[in-house]
Amino acid sequence: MSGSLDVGGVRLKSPVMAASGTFGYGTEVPLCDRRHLGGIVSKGIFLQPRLGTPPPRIAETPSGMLNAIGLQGPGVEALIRDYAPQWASWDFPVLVNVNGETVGEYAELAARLDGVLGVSGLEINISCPNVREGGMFFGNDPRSAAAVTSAVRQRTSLPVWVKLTPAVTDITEIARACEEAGADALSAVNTFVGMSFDLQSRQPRLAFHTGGLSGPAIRPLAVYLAHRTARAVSIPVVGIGGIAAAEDAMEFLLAGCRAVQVGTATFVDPNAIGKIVEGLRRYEELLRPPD
Amino acid sequence: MSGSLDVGGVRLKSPVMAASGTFGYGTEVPLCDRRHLGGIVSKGIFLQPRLGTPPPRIAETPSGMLNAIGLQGPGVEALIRDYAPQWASWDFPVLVNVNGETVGEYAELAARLDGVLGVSGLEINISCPNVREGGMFFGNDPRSAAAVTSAVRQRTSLPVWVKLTPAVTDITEIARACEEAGADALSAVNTFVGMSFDLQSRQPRLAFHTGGLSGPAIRPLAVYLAHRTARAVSIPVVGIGGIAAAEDAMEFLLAGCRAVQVGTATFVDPNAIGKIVEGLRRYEELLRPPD
Amino acid sequence: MTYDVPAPLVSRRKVAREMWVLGFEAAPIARTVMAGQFVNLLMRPGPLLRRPFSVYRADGDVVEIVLSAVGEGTERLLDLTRGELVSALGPLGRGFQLDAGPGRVTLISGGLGVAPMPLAARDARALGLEVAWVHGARTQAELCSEADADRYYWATDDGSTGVHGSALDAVPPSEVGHVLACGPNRMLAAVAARWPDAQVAVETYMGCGTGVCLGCAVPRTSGVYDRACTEGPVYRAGSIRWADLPAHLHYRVTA
Amino acid sequence: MTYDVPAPLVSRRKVAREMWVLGFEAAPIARTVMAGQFVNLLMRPGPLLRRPFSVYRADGDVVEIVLSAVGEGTERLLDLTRGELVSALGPLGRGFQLDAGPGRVTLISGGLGVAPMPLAARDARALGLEVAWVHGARTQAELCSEADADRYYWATDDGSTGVHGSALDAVPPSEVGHVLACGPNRMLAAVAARWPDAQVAVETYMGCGTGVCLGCAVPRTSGVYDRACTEGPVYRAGSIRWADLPAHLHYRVTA
Ligand SMILES: Cc1cc2nc3c(=O)[nH]c(=O)nc-3n(C[C@H](O)[C@H](O)[C@H](O)COP(=O)(O)OP(=O)(O)OC[C@H]3O[C@@H](n4cnc5c(N)ncnc54)[C@H](O)[C@@H]3O)c2cc1C
Ligand SMILES: Cc1cc2nc3c(=O)[nH]c(=O)nc-3n(C[C@H](O)[C@H](O)[C@H](O)COP(=O)(O)OP(=O)(O)OC[C@H]3O[C@@H](n4cnc5c(N)ncnc54)[C@H](O)[C@@H]3O)c2cc1C
Ligand SMILES: Cc1cc2nc3c(=O)[nH]c(=O)nc-3n(C[C@H](O)[C@H](O)[C@H](O)COP(=O)(O)O)c2cc1C
Ligand SMILES: Cc1cc2nc3c(=O)[nH]c(=O)nc-3n(C[C@H](O)[C@H](O)[C@H](O)COP(=O)(O)O)c2cc1C
Ligand code: FES
Ligand code: FES
Repeated sequence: MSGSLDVGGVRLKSPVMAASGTFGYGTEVPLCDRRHLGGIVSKGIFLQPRLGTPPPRIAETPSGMLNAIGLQGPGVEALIRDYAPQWASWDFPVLVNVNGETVGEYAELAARLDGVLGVSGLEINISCPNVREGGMFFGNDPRSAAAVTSAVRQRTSLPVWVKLTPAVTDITEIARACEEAGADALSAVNTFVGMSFDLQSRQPRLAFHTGGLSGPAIRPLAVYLAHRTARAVSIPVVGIGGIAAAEDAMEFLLAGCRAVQVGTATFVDPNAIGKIVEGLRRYEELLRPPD
Repeated sequence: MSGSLDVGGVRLKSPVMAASGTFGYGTEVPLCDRRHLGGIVSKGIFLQPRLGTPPPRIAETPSGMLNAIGLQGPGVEALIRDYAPQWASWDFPVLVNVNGETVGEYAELAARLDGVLGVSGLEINISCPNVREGGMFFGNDPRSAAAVTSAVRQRTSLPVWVKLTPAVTDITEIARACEEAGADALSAVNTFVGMSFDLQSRQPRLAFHTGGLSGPAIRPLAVYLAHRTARAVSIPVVGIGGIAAAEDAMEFLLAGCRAVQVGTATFVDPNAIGKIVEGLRRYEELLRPPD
Repeated sequence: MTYDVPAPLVSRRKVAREMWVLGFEAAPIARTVMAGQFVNLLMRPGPLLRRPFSVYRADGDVVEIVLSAVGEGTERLLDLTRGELVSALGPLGRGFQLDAGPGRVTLISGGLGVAPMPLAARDARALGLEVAWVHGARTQAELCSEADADRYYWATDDGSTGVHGSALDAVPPSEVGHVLACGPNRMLAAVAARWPDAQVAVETYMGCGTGVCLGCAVPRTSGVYDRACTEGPVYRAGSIRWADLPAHLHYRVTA
Repeated sequence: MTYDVPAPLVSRRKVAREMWVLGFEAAPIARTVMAGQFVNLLMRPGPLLRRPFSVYRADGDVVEIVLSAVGEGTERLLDLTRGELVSALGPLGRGFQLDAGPGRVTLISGGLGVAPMPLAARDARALGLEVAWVHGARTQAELCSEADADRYYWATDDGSTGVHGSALDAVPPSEVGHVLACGPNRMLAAVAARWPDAQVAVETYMGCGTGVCLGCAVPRTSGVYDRACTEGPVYRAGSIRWADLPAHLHYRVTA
């Protein structure tokens, strides 16, 4: 697994990246062996600053966690001012996770980030509510997923990755739509919508009521969706979901992914990614095509 | 939780039932305190006997398990001959989980079971591949889900429950279609399709490649889907997914379900249902509407 | 500087009904922790995420925490046998800020809110400050049997000992210095109403403890949410929108 | 009759490199188990599902199993401290069927396949049968140091002791009686080819162990799949479609 690789126009230092929203802006996580980082995807950003949702924002579930952060963030201008300059000095690529409430917002954000030093690519988060279509996720519908993708594609010269929403009837339909709309790679998958109730209050445990499920619990679902996606498109697929060890990353690579992203595992062990990359050395021969 | 209740035309002895495929035909499970059983749903049956899929059929995942049994079963005639007579002597209801590869098969099966002594109702498993439509699940599409439901409805006087497929973009669309087509209740939800790879063989761990994910891992996803379903329809909803303790059952009841089904937990503890019903006593007051 | 060290359980003692102090060997943390900071503990086998605990005492190479069993994680911790390892991440967060004496600090703790107080008393004394400690619990049996201050005052909800009422009711006007408080968030809200300049250690759910998940949101009067694990867990009492901060842990005291 | 009992670990000993025997107090199971039957053990904390193990020995109130660490469940079992509880469900499955003597049984085991043999020897003797035991492993250090038969024969893949080859190669023609075999499925396939009437104890993944999940499918020559936990785990060797039965556990022997 040593040696860098090209994934959808981005030069990764290793096949293991930090997933959006689980590594901040790359400046926070202590104790992480950065030599092993394939690259990072920054916390999801909007054009404008966002407060985020009220607490409680997270709840633990069996082998997983629900989160409803509400994409809290400083907005794109602060990101360009405060973080991009630091990124420019790092030896691994940083992709920006771009979000919007309308196709226009995504496009404007992409345009603003185009050519910003330190930004190596964009990952479009299409698991955002489309305010124009009754709050349905852009990623739930091939047409709106494609609309966002091509709008972004037209406004940037940066590599464009699209991060797929898992809870759809047929993910290959969405994947192909994004590929045709000009995506350079697909990230599969985002969190699954879930809910949990607190018995004392009889209310949902999260103030936002629903949240995104992440962690080992979703791994078999994510491996399946990443596998189907990889078979449906010819652009590279980056596997995401419940990876906590080299063996887990291997499942996604065997499923046809070119690289992986690690999220929740970094909360458990700040150096999870470093350990995964070291562990992958044991499996290098497995990755050669069978003879 | 003591005292029986009516759910979609079936008189349950308690709000906790055994889920299809996890309690056989009700004759196998040892050590289960049957006084507490609200009712059981028999292993899924087809018109004809089915061999099932080759092993390995199950694989454990974090807080969950994948299964691909392939609906192995003796066929409806053997079920009527060997099991129904025993069911007729039990003091809790037995629903038969009906399956088919075409709408016609479902309907014929329903007709054959109509009026059979010992059968208290039918639960339609729409998570079956529709051979006429390229193997897509009936439950993935409102039209085919409704078609199966009304076909069964027309051929039986028994209560008809429809068991929903979870991995769809909008479960409420399917739920409403089934309600309009004449369902008396909805069971939410079936297993989620997942996949896991074995590193030694580089192959999927299941011979069938993909399998259904069940167990505590899916609970937050199932609670969310059951909650959305309960708000979308006026017929009762029976919550299913990862219930292993009274607290878990309570989450589904707070989410708007009238009863629940327990599956995988019975594999872990043959008397899981008995313990859950006893545990629910602690929460009776919680179930009274808030004042 | 933050450390992640394998920390063996080295000691365990009971300090009140259902309330225990556990000692873990974690030298780099024990040597650098400041009052009000916390450690994030990982148990394997155990729940997926780490569990945050204020440092109760730090003695040589040993970090102590005080806890009761409220769920899976705390139960696992109390089931640990001597020598069993946890992974200890810390010290984390911003602790109490104290100016050098002369002067007086008033420690107000409710139930498990005693957690950060022994270190606070230690640091205050080192700065030449006089320390008064007011501690409240539901009943006598639930009062922490360990205290370390120049003067103590007790309060119990049932009046079984000390003042009949909450810790706040037990603060003698004469003793009010710079207030440091910890306890259920609703007790801290009452502290804020009376002493806006008090420093309070709050609790939230935490996903990471290191500032990346934004799960530990604390609503500030400035209108923003910030991170209990990074900007906190110690805040100026008057700077928090208490109505928007969930009560969380069901401490065994009323405010 | 099946029992589900809380079973404390009472003993532990090493019988080969990386191979251990654990004893659990589970009186009703110990008193009723027959050779070839198994127990399904639940560990908390531990993996979601139970883990099945053949009963190695049953002595008074104690049930013994023999195992090596191959994954999370077996690692948890080997980490248990004396007195720690597991939930033991059993006895489960159909064991070896033996007719009364005079006569001779030949036990053939590969690696961990030794598991059901001590009970098989016990029951065979009780029926007045003569017992010969042929045991194979990769190397001398991995041969189970305990054996209980009238005559023994060893085999090792590397020839470090006994016959250089598999357990099958080590069976003296003179010793062939009614064959009872256990080991990796591919070794059992070889047994079936030579002695179709042999009784073999097979392994599959198991979801429940009680006959309801159909996860433990065993492909029979009759064309059907049946349940290792209920109709099995002991079968007539000739009645199984070996090509369709996964190798599963990577036993440390070649067939
Ligand atoms: C900075 C900080 C310092 C803390 N210091 C201490 C301490 O010194 N002693 C101590 O006993 N506890 C302390 N806590 C709370 C402690 O972290 C929780 O009690 C623990 O995480 C519960 O884990 P569990 O698995 O046992 O319970 P869970 O099963 O996770 O939850 C059980 C109950 O505890 C509540 N809870 C869970 N996690 C938290 C949390 N992070 N904050 C508040 N409530 C929670 C839940 O609402 C639920 O009612 C602290 C929390 C924080 C954020
Ligand atoms: C009837 C029966 C009797 C058994 N008796 C013994 C025994 O006496 N001693 C012993 O050491 N083992 C025995 N096994 C196998 C034992 O159950 C598995 O080794 C155990 O379940 C592995 O659990 P794990 O969590 O450690 O490994 P996992 O993490 O579950 O798997 C690790 C490895 O073990 C394999 N494996 C897991 N479960 C099984 C299974 N049920 N059958 C076959 N391979 C499996 C997997 O393919 C994988 O390679 C028996 C199995 C059965 C069905
Ligand atoms: C606290 C938290 C915040 C997240 N924020 C974002 C985000 O801003 N944008 C995004 O595309 N995905 C976000 N995700 C999803 C993760 O990037 C990842 O897809 C998901 O957590 C599954 O991976 P994991 O199981 O390894 O955590 C977030 C996940 C968590 C847990
Ligand atoms: C081994 C196994 C077999 C199953 N067979 C069926 C079936 O025949 N028909 C059906 O509708 N659901 C079947 N299910 C799904 C369960 O009824 C239930 O919906 C699912 O397991 C989620 O509940 P749980 O998490 O409590 O197990 C099966 C589940 C398992 C694990
Ligand atoms: S706990 Fe993750 S940011 Fe504070
Ligand atoms: S293990 Fe479930 S039927 Fe055999």
